[in-house]
Amino acid sequence: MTTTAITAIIVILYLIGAPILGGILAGLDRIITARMQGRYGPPVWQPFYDVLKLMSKEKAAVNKTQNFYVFCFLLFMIFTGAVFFAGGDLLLVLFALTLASIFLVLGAFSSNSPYSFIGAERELIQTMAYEPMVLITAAGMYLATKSFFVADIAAFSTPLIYYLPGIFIGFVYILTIKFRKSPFDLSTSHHAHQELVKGLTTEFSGPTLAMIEIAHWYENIFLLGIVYLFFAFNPLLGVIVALLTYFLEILIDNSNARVTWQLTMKSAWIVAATLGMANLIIVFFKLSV
Amino acid sequence: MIMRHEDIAIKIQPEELVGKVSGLQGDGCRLVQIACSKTKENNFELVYSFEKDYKFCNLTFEVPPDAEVESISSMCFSAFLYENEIHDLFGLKIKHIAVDFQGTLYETAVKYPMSVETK
Amino acid sequence: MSKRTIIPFGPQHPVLPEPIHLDLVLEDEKVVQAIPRIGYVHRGLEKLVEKQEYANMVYVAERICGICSFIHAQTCSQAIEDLLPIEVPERALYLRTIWAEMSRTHSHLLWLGLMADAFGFEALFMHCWRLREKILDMVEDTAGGRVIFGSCKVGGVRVDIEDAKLKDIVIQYNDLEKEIKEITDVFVEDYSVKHRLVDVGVMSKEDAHVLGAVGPTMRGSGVAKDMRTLGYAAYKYLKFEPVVETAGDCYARTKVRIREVFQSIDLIRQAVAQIPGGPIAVKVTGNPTGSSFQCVEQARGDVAYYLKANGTKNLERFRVRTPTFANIPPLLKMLGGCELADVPVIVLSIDPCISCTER
Amino acid sequence: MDILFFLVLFPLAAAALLLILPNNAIRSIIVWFSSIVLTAATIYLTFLYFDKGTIYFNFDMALVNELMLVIEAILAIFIFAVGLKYKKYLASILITLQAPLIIWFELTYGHALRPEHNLFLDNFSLIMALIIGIIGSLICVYALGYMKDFHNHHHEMKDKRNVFFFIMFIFLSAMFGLVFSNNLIWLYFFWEITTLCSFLLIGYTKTTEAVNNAFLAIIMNLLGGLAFAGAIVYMYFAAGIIELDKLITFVGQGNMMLLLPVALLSFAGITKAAQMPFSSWLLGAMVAPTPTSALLHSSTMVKAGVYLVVRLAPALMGTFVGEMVALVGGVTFLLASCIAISQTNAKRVLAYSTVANLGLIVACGGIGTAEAVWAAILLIIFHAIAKSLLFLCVGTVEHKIGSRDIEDMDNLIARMPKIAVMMVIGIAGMFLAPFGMLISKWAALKAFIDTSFILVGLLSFGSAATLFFWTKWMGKLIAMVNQKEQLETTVSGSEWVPLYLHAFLTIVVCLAFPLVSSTLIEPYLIPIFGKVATLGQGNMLIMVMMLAVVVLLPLGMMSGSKGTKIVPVYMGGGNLDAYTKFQGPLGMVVNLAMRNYYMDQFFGEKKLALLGVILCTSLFLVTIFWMFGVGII
Amino acid sequence: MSYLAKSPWLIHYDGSSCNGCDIEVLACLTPMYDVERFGIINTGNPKHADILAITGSVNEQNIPIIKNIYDQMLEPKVVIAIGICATSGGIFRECYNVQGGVDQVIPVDVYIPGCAARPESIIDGVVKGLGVLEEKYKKYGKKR
Repeated sequence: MTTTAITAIIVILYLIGAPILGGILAGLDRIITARMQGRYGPPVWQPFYDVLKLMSKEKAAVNKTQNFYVFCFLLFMIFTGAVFFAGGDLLLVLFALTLASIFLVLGAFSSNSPYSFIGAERELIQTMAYEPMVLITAAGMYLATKSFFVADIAAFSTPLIYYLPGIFIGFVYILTIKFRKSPFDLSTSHHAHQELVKGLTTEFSGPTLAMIEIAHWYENIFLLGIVYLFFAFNPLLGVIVALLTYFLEILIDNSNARVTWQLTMKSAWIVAATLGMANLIIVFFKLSV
Repeated sequence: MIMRHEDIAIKIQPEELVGKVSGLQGDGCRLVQIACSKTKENNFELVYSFEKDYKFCNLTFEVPPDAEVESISSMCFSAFLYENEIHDLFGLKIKHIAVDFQGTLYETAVKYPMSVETK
Repeated sequence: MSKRTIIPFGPQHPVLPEPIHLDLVLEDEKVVQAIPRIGYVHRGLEKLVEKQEYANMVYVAERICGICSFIHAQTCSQAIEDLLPIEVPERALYLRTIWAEMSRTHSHLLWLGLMADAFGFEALFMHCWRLREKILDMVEDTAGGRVIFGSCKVGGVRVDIEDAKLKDIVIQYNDLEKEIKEITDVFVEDYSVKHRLVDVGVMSKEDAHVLGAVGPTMRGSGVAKDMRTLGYAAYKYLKFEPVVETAGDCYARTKVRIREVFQSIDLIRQAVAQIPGGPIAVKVTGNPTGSSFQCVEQARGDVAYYLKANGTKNLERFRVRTPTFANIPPLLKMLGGCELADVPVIVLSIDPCISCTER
Repeated sequence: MDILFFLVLFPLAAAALLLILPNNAIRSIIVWFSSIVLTAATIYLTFLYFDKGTIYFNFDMALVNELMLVIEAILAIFIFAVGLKYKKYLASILITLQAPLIIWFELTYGHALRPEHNLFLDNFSLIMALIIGIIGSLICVYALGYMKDFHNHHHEMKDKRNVFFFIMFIFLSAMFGLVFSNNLIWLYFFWEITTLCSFLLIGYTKTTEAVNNAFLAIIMNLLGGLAFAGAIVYMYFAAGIIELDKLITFVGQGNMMLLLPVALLSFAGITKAAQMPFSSWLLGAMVAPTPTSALLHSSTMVKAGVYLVVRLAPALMGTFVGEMVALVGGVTFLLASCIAISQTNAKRVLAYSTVANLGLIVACGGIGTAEAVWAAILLIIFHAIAKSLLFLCVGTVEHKIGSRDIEDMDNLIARMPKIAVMMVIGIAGMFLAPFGMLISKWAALKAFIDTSFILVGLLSFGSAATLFFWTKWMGKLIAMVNQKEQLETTVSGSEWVPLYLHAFLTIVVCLAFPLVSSTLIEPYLIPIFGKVATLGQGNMLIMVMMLAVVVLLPLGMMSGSKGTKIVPVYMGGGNLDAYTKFQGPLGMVVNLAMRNYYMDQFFGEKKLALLGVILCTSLFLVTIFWMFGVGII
Repeated sequence: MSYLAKSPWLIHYDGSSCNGCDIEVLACLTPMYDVERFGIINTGNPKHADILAITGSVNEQNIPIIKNIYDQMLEPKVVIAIGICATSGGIFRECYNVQGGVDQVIPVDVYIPGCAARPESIIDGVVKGLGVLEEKYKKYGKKR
């Protein structure tokens, strides 16, 4: 088989598999979370029930343009993952990811509703908080492998984690923001009782909310894909570490209060500037000598 | 525990109120509550309860329904809520409340419900 | 152009279990002004005295609030007993104390859970409420109700708790104490929790006094005052000191309530150890006269009852000043200059009970 | 060669006409006509020379040199006098330092000077000429409508539109001269003219604030001018040359002594490009009428600064001076982007963003590799178009809503739909994939990664900050309240045409970016570096993505809402109407208000600007010490 | 068939209640009763909710609030009145400011008695509500 065909198969697998896998992970998340809280928790298929339920609800929006942004969010989130799993340029992937997130934020802005608005502002703060670390991760991977292409990075024979331990920790740190897990679930929270009601997603309902959910599944799989890259020299280990990371995030979620946006931003930038940059410098000199 | 109002009540004249309260404040008393009730003569009886070191004292006086009572919220800020409440429920006018809700603290179905016949 | 954001906070809002509205004026997320609007729960039950006989007012009082229910009933009974006047048997006083303290422990655990929820720590919320259920089970076992106990009446209490059951309660509380300790340690020590509580919503001792704060809100600011010291019910026979913290922030108020949970458990132990035998109620005859002023320590602070009777079956005035009512001016003070994310934390730090406030 | 002269002289003629014929109708005709001619001429120039490589013109005429000398002397006297009049003695002092130096130099050695090539033309000059010709002309046309409105809003001011247009066209002429000059004395001459134009236009309104800011600008630019003059004199004495191309070649051949003029010229570039610590003049320049901001202070004149630095890139590459220049750019990019977060005035946001992007270009120039220069030129192109579009939009909006505060622009999508869409295009063009500036930033990141991890860090953090302030602005624009107030109807035609064309260009240049790169930029890079840079396979994907967005945006808006019920927004149940009012306390009806975050405690202007001044000044000092250390000075 | 019954999201609004029923609604979420087992989530946002659970009676001031919340919920939706106050006004029926049960303002589908309503009966009532929800979905589907 040609590499193109293999790439095509992987992308198709991603397009079909990611929401299923993402949904199951979300279901497991809810069960594990429930167990950590001394509860039994919903069935593992619950996220799918939720999305299917949302699909059968009435379509509504506060204005005509709002749902369009969410559609773009979903579209570009899928696109991001597709380019990633096709082995494309990591920087392009990250820029597409940013574009996708911006669409969600714009959707919230366009609704002009107080809690959406604050959610949007906070989402932007979060984006600003994690963005440097994400770019540094890509830069670190490039310095270690001399390529920005995911395919080359994945095929790199030495364990990437060996070169990039600091960047890995930094990335897991900001992954908490991306997964919208406590302590960094500022803009919108999975759980009911937040000062922002539902923040970013307050004005999205029914099928539109279902789109956001699905986009998150795609996003989560893609993010775990980046975690996988650090351990890609051994695919099985890569998958295990990705799952362990997800479990770790659930654990963090359940053992922390939500922190303020100030601390979120400060700490994410400090982590990026210390762990990330230090690791980058070491790799830069170690590999250039 | 027996705490009859009669035992701790100090009857005063309405115009003495501000002076007495400021005196109690100076002694380090804190405002516990302000209660209003209607008497048989359709007057308003006001009870200002103060406390210091678990000792209570109730300043009480009666005013006719159309009287205007001076607010004590300039001395005890927390009195503003009681005074607004009394105004909204009884219709007793209270002057110079620090934060005057102008009758919107409780938007009741019946105006001044404690002073009129209700369902 | 001012950079001020104006948003409605409530009346329907998931962090507020009860409807209250705050007009929040924000700069970035800093609250520069917070104006409350209340009245969504106002029923007007102070006027029910015209329709209910004095003995039935206990039931109404119990339903002023479903969390403070028992102590409302107790205070109301105390006031009416004061007016009649009648002497309540010792055992009934002890039982009232035990129930009151049980109600305090369940209320504080409930509050700890809500607080955890307000700062986004869901697991902690769940565990607080998991333990609270155990207390509710004991309440149901002894009084018959879960949140509305229904066991207090004028002249004493409605049901007795057998001595064996009392001992069992102590045993259960001993176990519970350890479990509660595990959870409260998280409140006291966890970094992220402290980050959300320390130096948030600070109120000085002077402000607490001037603004008329009550209960844990006041004691968190260093004012050592607890109306149980007045010695009503069986408190005159029990040993305890008011719990005080001095920092005046949300963390201090949380610590006050945590320590009060253990204090209450200790009081229950003392009460069970000392409870005398005898009748649990006396017959109530006659109609009340005169007026009574009662001040009793609830979980949220002191409640002040002012009852006026005129010798008929109906009271003339039934006036309740609830702890939250007194804590609203301090709350407004605390909210100035806080962050939006801290609004629910600060609002909850006074343990608001709006249905008490508005009656 | 004739067309070069035409491009320099034609705007001069137009300027002269505009000055002496202060009739509105005639002015309008002249401006439209000259703009069309200029645009056509630059396009014609491009077609003529884009595949010819570098062409040198050995044009030499003593008269021209003498004329320039006379004009320089007059300008010096003028600046000296104005400095005295307004008691800005620093300006007078600076001009008395540099003008006599250059005049003395020209009088004593000028006749001995026989530069090999006074003029030249390569693809970089062509790109600059295209920007000046097309964007510049469009802005001049825009200024017709804008200035009319401007004077309608400001009756207290004397209508000096003839002077305004005169300076604008003089400026265009000078810019053309600047990018075609190889003789540094000529370059210096045009450089000083642009400085003066900027000075006059900033001070156009003659308010105290305007005058102060005009002097701030000229003082900082004169500092650069002084360095420029010093560089010329030093070069002549050290190596006997005054040509740009020779300077670069000589440094390339290892003449380290010539790093000093390179450093001095870079310093001049940095002042002109308003890098920290000199960024404050550009902020102050925002008091000028908006077309000035668009033309001089974002798309062209400040670009002259980075033009010089990027020109010098081959000389800077791999040197310590280059690294320091790059760091000044990088630090400026990060800090200016951060400060922009704390700004609420739209023009100041644009100004800080300009400073930041110029910083990025300077950083690329300092790095000086093929990839970096490629990124730098892309940045110059995309930034010029998108930023000038944004300035023009803000100008129009300001006149219609009476405010240039971003917070007053909420719901613009309903009030001024076309302008709002154009602003969204402009903003997207500034930071979002798949638009131009992001492509350039991407290129810059790839250029930095092999050479400087510090710049990678600065870029990562800086672009995160850019993302914040652009998106929140965009959010304000697109916030929808179904409100029917229309403000757009009175915008004049001479504003619409440039706006539309700008928006069109923003998108088309993105689409045509591979073509631009292969026909205009790569031919410039190959002779110098022997290689080109690309973004690789990702290019194609990014193009597809871009197309998708451009097509989907309008389509989705129209079709996506079928069968959707429109419901009120959530206000905690307290709604009094669907969108804006809720029941407040004290019986009040409260209007919702939503204001963006400015995060002063993190991104406060004072704190960060001070930090920038300290950091960049120390970088300068380090460079000077280094040059002492290695014996260049 | 729809998935409404498998994923009912709930919004709780406290009318003029005494808190008794409110905390019992909250208690349903917690480990002892854990309604998330049935996919029930207590969302705070009317736009996400399928079931409006109201505790307490209606009074003068909360009538518009309840109407607003109800109107902002999307079809199909169900209203559950929890506790005797929400059903009829209960012990406060005779208060001057109490207008009676929730059905004075919006149509109620399920009434849950009790003072305070016990968590078990609340869960039972919600499950009853699911049937109504499914029916409404069928009707609503026809309209669509």
